Amino acid sequence: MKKLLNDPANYVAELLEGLVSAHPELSLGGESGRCVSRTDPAADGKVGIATGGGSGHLPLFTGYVGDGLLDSCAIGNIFEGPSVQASLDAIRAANRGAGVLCLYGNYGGDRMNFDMAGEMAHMDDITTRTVLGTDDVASAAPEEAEKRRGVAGIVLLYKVAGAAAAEGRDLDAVAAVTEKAAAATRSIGVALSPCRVPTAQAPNFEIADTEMEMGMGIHGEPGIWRAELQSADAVADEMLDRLLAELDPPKSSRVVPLVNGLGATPLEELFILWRRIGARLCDAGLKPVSPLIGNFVTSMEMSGASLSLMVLDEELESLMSAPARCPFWRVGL
Amino acid sequence: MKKLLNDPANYVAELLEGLVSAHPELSLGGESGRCVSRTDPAADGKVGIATGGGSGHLPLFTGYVGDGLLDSCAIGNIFEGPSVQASLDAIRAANRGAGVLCLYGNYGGDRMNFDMAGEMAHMDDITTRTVLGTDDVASAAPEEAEKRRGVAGIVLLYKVAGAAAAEGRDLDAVAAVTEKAAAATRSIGVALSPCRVPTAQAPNFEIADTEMEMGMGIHGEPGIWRAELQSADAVADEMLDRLLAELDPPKSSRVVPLVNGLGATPLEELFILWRRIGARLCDAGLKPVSPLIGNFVTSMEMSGASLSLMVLDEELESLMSAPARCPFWRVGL
Amino acid sequence: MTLTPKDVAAFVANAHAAIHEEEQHLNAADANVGDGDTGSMLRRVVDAMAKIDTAGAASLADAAMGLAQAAMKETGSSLGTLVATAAMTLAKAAKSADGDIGAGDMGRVVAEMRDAVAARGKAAPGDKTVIDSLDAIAAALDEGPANRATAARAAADALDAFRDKPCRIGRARMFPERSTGADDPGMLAIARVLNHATVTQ
Amino acid sequence: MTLTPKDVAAFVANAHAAIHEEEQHLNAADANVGDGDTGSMLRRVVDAMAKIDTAGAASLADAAMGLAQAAMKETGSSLGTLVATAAMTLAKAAKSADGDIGAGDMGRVVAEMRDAVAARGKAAPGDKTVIDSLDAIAAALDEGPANRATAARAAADALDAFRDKPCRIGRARMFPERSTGADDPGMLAIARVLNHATVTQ
Ligand SMILES: Nc1ncnc2c1ncn2[C@@H]1O[C@H](COP(=O)(O)OP(=O)(O)O)[C@@H](O)[C@H]1O
Ligand SMILES: Nc1ncnc2c1ncn2[C@@H]1O[C@H](COP(=O)(O)OP(=O)(O)O)[C@@H](O)[C@H]1O
Ligand SMILES: [Mg+2]
Ligand SMILES: [Mg+2]
Ligand SMILES: [Mg+2]
Ligand SMILES: [Mg+2]
Repeated sequence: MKKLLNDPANYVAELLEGLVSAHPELSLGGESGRCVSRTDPAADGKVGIATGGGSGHLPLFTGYVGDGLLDSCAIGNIFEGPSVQASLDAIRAANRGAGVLCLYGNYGGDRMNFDMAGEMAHMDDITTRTVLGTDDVASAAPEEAEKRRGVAGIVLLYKVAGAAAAEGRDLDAVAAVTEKAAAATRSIGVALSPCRVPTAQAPNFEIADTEMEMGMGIHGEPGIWRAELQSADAVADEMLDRLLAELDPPKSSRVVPLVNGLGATPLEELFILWRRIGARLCDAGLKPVSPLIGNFVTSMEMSGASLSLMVLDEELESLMSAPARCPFWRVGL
Repeated sequence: MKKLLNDPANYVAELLEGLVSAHPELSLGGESGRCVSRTDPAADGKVGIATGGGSGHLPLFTGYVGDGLLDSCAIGNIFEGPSVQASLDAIRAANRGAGVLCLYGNYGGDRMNFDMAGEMAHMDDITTRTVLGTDDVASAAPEEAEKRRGVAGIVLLYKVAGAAAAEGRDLDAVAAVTEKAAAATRSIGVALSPCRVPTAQAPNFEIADTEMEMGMGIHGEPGIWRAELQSADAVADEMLDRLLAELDPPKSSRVVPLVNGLGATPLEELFILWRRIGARLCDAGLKPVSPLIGNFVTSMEMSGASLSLMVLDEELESLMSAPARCPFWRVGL
Repeated sequence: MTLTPKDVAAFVANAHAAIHEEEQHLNAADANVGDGDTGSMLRRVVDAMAKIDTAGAASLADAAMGLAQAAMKETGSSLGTLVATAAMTLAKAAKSADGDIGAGDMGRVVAEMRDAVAARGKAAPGDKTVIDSLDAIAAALDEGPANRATAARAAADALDAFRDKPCRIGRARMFPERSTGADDPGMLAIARVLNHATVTQ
Repeated sequence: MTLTPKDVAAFVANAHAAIHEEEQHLNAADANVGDGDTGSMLRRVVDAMAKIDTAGAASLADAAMGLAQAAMKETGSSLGTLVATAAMTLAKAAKSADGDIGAGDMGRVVAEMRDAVAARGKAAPGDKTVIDSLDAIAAALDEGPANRATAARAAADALDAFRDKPCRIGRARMFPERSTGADDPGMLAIARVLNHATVTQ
């Protein structure tokens, strides 16, 4: 867990400078200096989609700002929610006069800050609505689903919300379909090794050389069980079984699978996981649509993977396949 | 360096199954069963571009098969060249009647096998030409430049060769411009930690917790010096200085920079490196064009990064910006 | 005696000294079930608060609002935002009382802080968080004497009273066995800051 | 006495036994300056060769060509391809002699293998590779008696003669100090296989 960095205190500021220099379609600004938004903002009258979250998860969050996806992102320190000011900056940057959907993961600090920013935005006559990513089945029991944290599934929600806004739907409609997408999406992660936050001396958790933890969160939050490392197929089976048990998709449903790497896991191993997951989905009579395999939501150099599934209906499928383009993902363009 | 895998002996076969299942635009075939090619082959009369190499470097090699890029790829075991049969399969798959450019990295086994496959292909009346990636300045002195190994710079050569072939140039012309691109491209890598080959018990090299190695190759080949970990800016400076000293680009040249992650290094840290490299290029009066920052050529879960530069002329710039699309990279599409 | 911007500045200066002393201790308390950053985060927040000219603010409301904004700019962590929420509550109270907040009002103001923090954080008294400290302080100040020593004693008592209860909020709720018997880092921070203020007063 | 597909099959069977015994030893020799896979790679190649029906081939050329193809399918490593190249050389020699290759021809055939391997690998005699083993074997067989014991002795002598020279090819050329005094893994493999063949003959 050695790092290529300068002063750890400047880690976030420097990475953002590098990001916008490499991607001129993104601009860094706001009073906080911690808001990334589209250099060419969307047309007036489009519902804005703002997100935010801690740093250390690239391409999440800010990498999904782009056409048919997000309008802006509030950026926090590593693994720390964005400040109220950054959240307010993001809401303002996303606003094209038709209101702003605040779409982010369900973490205490992020929620408080966006709520507070939303109240301030109201004073500027900006209407906001909130949809939270709560896809991580390992973080609370189904009865307490509203307490669940958001992990990689949020990327799928970005796609749905961004496409609905691009179609010209109004704020209530965008929020409603994003809620529907959230209700149809579940994730679970597995961790093999930790990462180290730049300002810290030690890794964010400890795990034996022969162990894995099923259900661990993207900041090292504890999971469901920890035991000897299992085979890729066994891991794939358990992740899939847990998601299917919750989603209980009608026979022959179409589903979008996202096999996500947490950072240090080679793409090769994500494809080995996917091989099993794809086969199992088909055996279960389900139809995988445009599987996403890669590093979409990371936790610095943590190794491990997560599986997300979104069960489609016609509306969600058409929104998922609408054209979109951001620095780290493209659909149909 | 824990791994998500099943039987290590099946690692390559399983990852390829997963890859083509996730990317229906790629097909796996050939007599070897180790050749990936375009599901919709290019039109008759286009010069074919075939590559090949060991596994463990995704998205390299096979991820660059696509429109305006490669036609086929021969796949070897982890860090082991493709077999003669796979190389022959790739040449055959790429052939649309106008000959095939074999474009791959300069490694002993790969060269022998592609040479042998090329001789066999001649018996089928397929004309082949060979251009080798020899971009790694750390692997031999400038006087022995032809002995240098190929690393991340090969991706830029794929782009040039693929665009030239897509334009309808003939085999000699495609080979010539690819040679020119190779002569204008240099790379250097820095390694912070090793990876483990699935069938091995131990990491592929050892390095102290506080050390880095400048110039190390993508299989752990020794570099130029090993010393205490330095700051990202110091690492960026040394990589850039070494490349510029060799390339010696005319004042105000336009250059394509590729800041590549070797596997476990967070995207965040690649942007921190790029921040410095981009600023230094501008200070040197050079003009960076479409910088590529990401994991393009990896070494499993090795941590570290490489920098590649291609000095453009008008022809190379137009080929670099021509539309292209493959599973892991898109240009202008 | 009416609370002035200078009093607020003096309180911040005290908190600044206290947090610099307690940073690692608070981090360690958070590392038990949290991410180990309470001390460092509060240090950054209080550093930012100490940098602005609170004593020179035009009014008590402005002084408190300035602190709230400094906190909000510095961090996105839960506790940082709750600190900002408390400061904003003081600002609001000062505004509606036209700056005339005395020692005798402090019980009511701290109760308002407790309610604002609870509303913002969606937690309740009894969950073993800073809300329970604020609750105890409000009650003690109402009983009087309404001074810092009373507040400090109430914060210390709350810490003792909750130590052997499980935390019921955030990440910590998932490990009742680990939070039981240990101090909540936010409650501990309040107790240490108020204790320091009393001792050095 | 003319070489038959059965003779070739017997040679492969011997090599198979030898390599299974020597796998780790050869890996260790390669780990010195290479990637430590010589033994495992050769084991896989010889396993693949042992699986096909060499004894039942229609001709000596077919037998040798089958082995070449088996090796080429199994691996992309340098040495694997050189093994295939050597087998293909035998196939070509057999074809042009219409299958009539005797013990007295083996010196010439091994010299052809040496040249084909050198052309394929772009290395030269003296670089401390399998080329030097083949060179020594060819010379010894020419002097006679043209049998396996002679070949085995030549391979062992070549190993001794080159041990204290630096390797001049591939990755190993970058560490002359580490290759000097150590056996080249490819040369060692030839010596061990031929020695085993002699002993068990
Ligand atoms: N929702 C909440 N309501 C009330 N207090 C809270 C809440 N969340 C956190 N706290 C307080 O904040 C403290 C943790 O602060 P800190 O470590 O800075 O936050 P974070 O969890 O963002 O790292 C807890 O000990 C608790 O007292
Ligand atoms: N270009 C070459 N010419 C001749 N022999 C070679 C050449 N490259 C490798 N060898 C032989 O192969 C041996 C290494 O084999 P092996 O470990 O299987 O190859 P790799 O380098 O692909 O891992 C060396 O000891 C040497 O004898
Ligand atoms: Mg090898
Ligand atoms: Mg904390
Ligand atoms: Mg925190
Ligand atoms: Mg080897």
